[in-house]
Amino acid sequence: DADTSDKNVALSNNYAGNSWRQAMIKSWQEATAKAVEDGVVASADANTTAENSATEQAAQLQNMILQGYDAIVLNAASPTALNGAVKEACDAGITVVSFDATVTEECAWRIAVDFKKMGVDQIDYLAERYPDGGPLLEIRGLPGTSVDEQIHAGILEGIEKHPQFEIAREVQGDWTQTVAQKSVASVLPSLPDVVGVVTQGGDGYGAARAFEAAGREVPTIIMGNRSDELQWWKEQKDENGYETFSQSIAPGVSTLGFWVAQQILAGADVPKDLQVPTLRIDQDGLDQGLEMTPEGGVTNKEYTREEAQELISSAK
Amino acid sequence: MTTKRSAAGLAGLARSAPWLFSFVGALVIFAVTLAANNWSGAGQIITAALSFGAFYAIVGIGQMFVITTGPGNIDLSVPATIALAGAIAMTTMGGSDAMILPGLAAAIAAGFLIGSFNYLLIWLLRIPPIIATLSSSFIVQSLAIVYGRGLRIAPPPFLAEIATGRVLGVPILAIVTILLAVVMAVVLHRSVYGRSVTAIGQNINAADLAGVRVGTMRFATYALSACFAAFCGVMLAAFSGGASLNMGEEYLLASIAVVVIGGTSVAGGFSNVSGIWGAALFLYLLITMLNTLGVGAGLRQIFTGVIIVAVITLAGGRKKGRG
Amino acid sequence: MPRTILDPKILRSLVPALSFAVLLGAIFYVQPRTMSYFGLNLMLNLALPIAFATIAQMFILTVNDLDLSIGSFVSLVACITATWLNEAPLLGVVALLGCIAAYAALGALIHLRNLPSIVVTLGMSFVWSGCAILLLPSPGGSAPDWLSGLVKFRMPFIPFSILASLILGLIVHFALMRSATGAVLRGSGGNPQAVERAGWSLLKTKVTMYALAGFFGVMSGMILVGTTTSADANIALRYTLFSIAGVILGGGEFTGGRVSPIGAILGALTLALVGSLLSFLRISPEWQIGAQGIILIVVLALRSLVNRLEERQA
Amino acid sequence: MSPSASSDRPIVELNDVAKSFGAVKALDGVDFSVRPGECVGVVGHNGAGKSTLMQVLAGTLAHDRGEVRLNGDVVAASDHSVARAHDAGIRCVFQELSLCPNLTVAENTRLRHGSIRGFGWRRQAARLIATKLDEIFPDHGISAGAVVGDLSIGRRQMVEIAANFSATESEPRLVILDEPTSSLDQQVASQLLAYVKRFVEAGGSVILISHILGDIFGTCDRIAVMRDGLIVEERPADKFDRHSLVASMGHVTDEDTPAPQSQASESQRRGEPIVSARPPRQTDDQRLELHPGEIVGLAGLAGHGQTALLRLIHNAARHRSRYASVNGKIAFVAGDRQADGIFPLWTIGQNVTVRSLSALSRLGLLEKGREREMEDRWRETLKIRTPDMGDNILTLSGGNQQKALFARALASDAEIIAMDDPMRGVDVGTKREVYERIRQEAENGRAFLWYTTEFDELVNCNHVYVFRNGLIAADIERDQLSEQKVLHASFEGEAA
Ligand SMILES: Nc1ncnc2c1ncn2[C@@H]1O[C@H](COP(=O)(O)OP(=O)(O)OP(=O)(O)O)[C@@H](O)[C@H]1O
Ligand SMILES: Nc1ncnc2c1ncn2[C@@H]1O[C@H](COP(=O)(O)OP(=O)(O)OP(=O)(O)O)[C@@H](O)[C@H]1O
Ligand SMILES: [Mg+2]
Ligand SMILES: [Mg+2]
Repeated sequence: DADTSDKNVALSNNYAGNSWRQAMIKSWQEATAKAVEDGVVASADANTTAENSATEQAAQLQNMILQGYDAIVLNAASPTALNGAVKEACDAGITVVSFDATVTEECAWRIAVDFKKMGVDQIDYLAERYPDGGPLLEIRGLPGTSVDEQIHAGILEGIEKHPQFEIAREVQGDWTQTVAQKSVASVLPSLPDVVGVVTQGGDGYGAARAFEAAGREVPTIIMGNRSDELQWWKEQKDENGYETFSQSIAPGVSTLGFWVAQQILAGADVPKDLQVPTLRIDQDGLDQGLEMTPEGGVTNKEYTREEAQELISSAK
Repeated sequence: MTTKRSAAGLAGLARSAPWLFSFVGALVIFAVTLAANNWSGAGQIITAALSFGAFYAIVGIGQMFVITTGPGNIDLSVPATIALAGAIAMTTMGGSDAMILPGLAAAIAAGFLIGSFNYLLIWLLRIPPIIATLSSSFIVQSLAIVYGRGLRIAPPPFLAEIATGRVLGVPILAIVTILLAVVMAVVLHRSVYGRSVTAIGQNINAADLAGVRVGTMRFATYALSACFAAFCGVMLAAFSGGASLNMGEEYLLASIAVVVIGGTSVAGGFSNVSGIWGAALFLYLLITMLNTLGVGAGLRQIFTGVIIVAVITLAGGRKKGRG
Repeated sequence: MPRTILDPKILRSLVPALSFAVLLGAIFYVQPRTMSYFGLNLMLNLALPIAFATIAQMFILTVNDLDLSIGSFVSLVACITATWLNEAPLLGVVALLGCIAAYAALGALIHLRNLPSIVVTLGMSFVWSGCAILLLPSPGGSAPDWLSGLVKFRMPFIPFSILASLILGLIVHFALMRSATGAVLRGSGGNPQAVERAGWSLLKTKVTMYALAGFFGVMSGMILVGTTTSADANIALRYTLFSIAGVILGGGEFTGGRVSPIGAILGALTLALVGSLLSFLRISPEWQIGAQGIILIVVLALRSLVNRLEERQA
Repeated sequence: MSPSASSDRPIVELNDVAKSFGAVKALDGVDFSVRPGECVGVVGHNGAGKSTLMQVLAGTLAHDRGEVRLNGDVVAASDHSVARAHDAGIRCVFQELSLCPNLTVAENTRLRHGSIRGFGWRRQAARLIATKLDEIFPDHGISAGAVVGDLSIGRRQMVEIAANFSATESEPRLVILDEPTSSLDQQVASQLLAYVKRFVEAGGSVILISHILGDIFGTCDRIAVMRDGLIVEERPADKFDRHSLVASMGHVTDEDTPAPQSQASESQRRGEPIVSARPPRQTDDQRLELHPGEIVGLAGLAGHGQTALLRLIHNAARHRSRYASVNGKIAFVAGDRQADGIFPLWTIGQNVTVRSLSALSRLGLLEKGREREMEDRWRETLKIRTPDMGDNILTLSGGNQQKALFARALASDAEIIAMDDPMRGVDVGTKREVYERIRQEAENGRAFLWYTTEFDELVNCNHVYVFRNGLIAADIERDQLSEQKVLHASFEGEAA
């Protein structure tokens, strides 16, 4: 491998307002601090915009180009709206690696999560639990974003596969606990008894509280690896054997982005599209999952250089 | 002819009781929701509306005093204050009932400091309030991130009980907030402070010459707004099981919306508290109605907007003075 | 009193330019690489649509109103541009003209029913967003080639964004500040009653101003898509606050029809530079948001300095 | 203004015109006409309906009943508009100024004249207004490029007057001046009146409304007296004398009683002053001093620093100031009531009590009963013409609004009352009562700082400071006071 000790890498992030992103930044800072100390790279700054907006992030990218970074690791506000800026970065000879919310620009690398599969898996799980099917409540994310559309599409696909299920009602949760709680509460009076609640991550606990507040039995809510969700699940499990599963992309995936960028800089031949599995917690793994989850945070896993190399070679 | 007269009647009503329209709007929407729901679930809807409306009302009251002090006065630091205060309260309380009061005090104190800082920018640096509060909201947001790193700490059980509990089916929080609204209505209409704020909103220059303590009153207003936002942050964290960094986001527009839909004049100098509750119920019931009707995200937003514009158009504007 | 450069009145009108220059100087100092055609272009090309949105907001502020929907409106325009205008240009053009007409109609509604603009535009922001989501449920679309070609056009010597801002500023300045009609339009913000008594129609002025706002909103959305090459329903939500802040930074006021087009554009560019300076300062991420606030405050403090000077001389 | 067959036809003619605002009958069947080449004076108590009548003439208010004829043609109430009146050559200088403060003088001129447009309009407008200003007010010192908001109220008034007298393609035939001199000092006012005479001699017509009877007598050919929405008397000016005019306005006519010597006047200047101030730019040690029970006049031409010093003193009462020390509570009576006085959304009562909020409250809460009581007491005392103090302040006529501002200050607990040319637009009868009231209050120990542009008011003062260029130019004891001296100091500035 070529030496990357004189290379400068940067993280470009579009939102810092929730615990997942905070954990993501923290993982980046911890992993890269060590890498810089070890002399793997020269620097690895983290940048985040003040507000969740594609235009602000595009401006941020353009500024990063001016700063002369060698690689930019990117969690994108929009899969397409940053393409112009990403292209400019590529043209300036910068390696761009996108993760979590990826970009479609061809010159960039993508460490993608199969969001669609996240949707399908939820229905598959419910089909196992409730072979007879039944009505479902769907909590959507932020309208107009691609992750929301992809997970939703996955859920629809799952329902096609298991036509005994139907979406009784769909509410908007904006990926924000308090908003999800309010939306669910507002729909409950008119909601038939549902067997399950399908979610996009981080909305489970709010939904559970809304059901409890309305004095209704809590259906099977798919969780999103937040510690309050897991804790609630554990309480319920101990009390009445409540069963569900929980899945999310690990915030530590930012470190994977870092190592992949480092490998590319080091001259490794890396395919443009890489897949990273979601972190899934099942009924049996709940205790172990709780261990991987910091108090008040999100279940996390940080990646090492070796794991990145493994992922790359398996993708070839 | 009759339509003309009834229109005049409506306008007259809007002038004498500007708060009425938000309640009427809420009522109509409530009726539509019930009809769509086969006339069932009324109690549950009202209960939920009262508890979620309470949060809108709390921030709305603080924002109302700010807006009353004249055009260009809006507190944009409400969301950040909610996030920081919620985090401070939950951390200080650490889930223990004994620490509820200190935690609440710490959060309110933080609110007071934020409000003071806002006014400091407005007064000392003469920064227009909207930009001053926007700038300080960035700083507060950073503080909230540094302070809590977005980690959620569960509220003490007793506080959670207050935030979610009910007496005779009425949420405790709603009762507290209604009392708060009554007190603030008295403050607005009957106190020296309320009069002074209304005077400043109409003509700050004349207020100064009429002996109103302009500086002190504006300071109090920004501090009050931030304290209310802080209180909202604490209760929101208690209600939803912990503070999160983005829990205040929806209150940026909502706090302004409840004030203006409630009949307060954006041009300042004319406001009322009861309309805030009407508007808060209206906004929540609107979500309920659209969710009950099962409308998708795009249409839901369009309906929300159209209904807001329709309500304000029916309520009509305030007539101007002597021509 | 001789009018020197230190005359506070003149100094005051120079404040936006001064803030801009100070910030630019700071950026050049921190990151000398920006001091080039390439650098300036990269830093400012995303400021161009903001400048247009700011001008749109300025028209509304001129008649003592406030537009809380401009961000969602620009987003909708961006969605229309990236879909219809690209695939079915005729439909796209009609839709965009419809958007401008809708703005004009809003102005008429607000005037005729004497409504608070804040509530109406707040409601409309939901409407625009909803339309955008229906049109483009997930990000995508692509800019018409002629549009991205236009925006990416590499002028010799002077970056396109700077030239375009300059032209925009001059055109609006002459139209609003120097023309005979402009005086009437501004006057209806200063003292509507007087304008009415002089025999002008306030309805017409309000409709004109809203239509202009709609027009510049449409321009903003189109240029935005030209730069980013695609759109999403939330792409420009930030513009609402940015545009208000830009007008105020540029020396405008919320009431009384006191605005400055050139100042507003400088305000918009200044806001964009705040973000750039931030990236170059390498602040730790948790403080980056706060630093943006601090830079804004520092820039604004300049205003108060000049105000103080003015007071002392008064 | 070519003389034609129709030259003697009235420009405007009203028959039995009525206008009500709710229960208030502002006009109750008025017959009135103006012919070319005459100057008609309109007088009447505050709230008599003068401004309302003028608004009907100018097309800004639609009448409820009666007939309006412009140049002989009947105009229906629904058809009457500003544009219509404008075409007929009618121009109106409203009592509450209607200029756009954010525009320049030239731009405001353009607003009045639709025909100024196209390339070079600014220069055209600037030339138009500058010429007219030069013609009416020589050495006015107003630049056409100045922003109106930066001008003093007097200068704004001058601009508005000049803009209305200036002619483009349509010439002014009838100019309505609603209390044009109330914000002007005497010199400028006499320039205006001289111009009005010239304008009328040249064939134009003017309606002049004023509470300063000297202006009316010296300028008008005919005088109409209004009372309670009616024209009660209308005669050629030389058929009136001061006495009969005041009597027909409904005021008691014991007007020639000289200003009684206040008893306190000899015992003045001893002890500590409660106000001691000097203008910031004053270089000598000339100071303004005010003792309890004293009425101190601030004289000089308008805009020479009197208002600024009053404001400085007002602020110094609450903050430390290098330039003034104030030992007592102070209340302010604004002269520019739109900008500095009125709270437009409030009732008359609230406008009166705002200065006394703390006094009317217990534990921070206002006591409604006491507030009501204060409102009603002051309505009586100053005869504010309104059916209900709970009505909006803007329903009052201009003079009555001014009375409400007076009531605000007098009702307060302030020991010092600063008055910024407070009699603008107040009618003769009320003025006399207010003078009397001020003297009484002074005897009871209140101190007054009274800026006025009318010499007649200075005789009420124990001591007069004359201002020039922002400085105190002269300091005149009461027994040495003469118009000559004040004028002299206003212009030459030699200390008397
Ligand atoms: N006449 C005015 N016009 C515009 N703004 C004013 C006016 N008076 C006060 N303010 C606003 O209030 C702020 C504080 O003013 P000031 O320092 O006079 O307060 P203050 O009078 O000392 O208050 P207090 O009398 O309660 O002690 C000013 O910076 C300004 O923002
Ligand atoms: N818009 C209005 N609403 C209600 N009442 C009004 C309105 N305009 C005028 N009035 C009333 O009509 C009457 C006549 O007012 P007007 O302004 O014509 O008096 P005026 O003779 O001009 O008095 P002044 O000498 O004080 O200017 C007053 O009683 C006034 O209160
Ligand atoms: Mg003060
Ligand atoms: Mg009048």
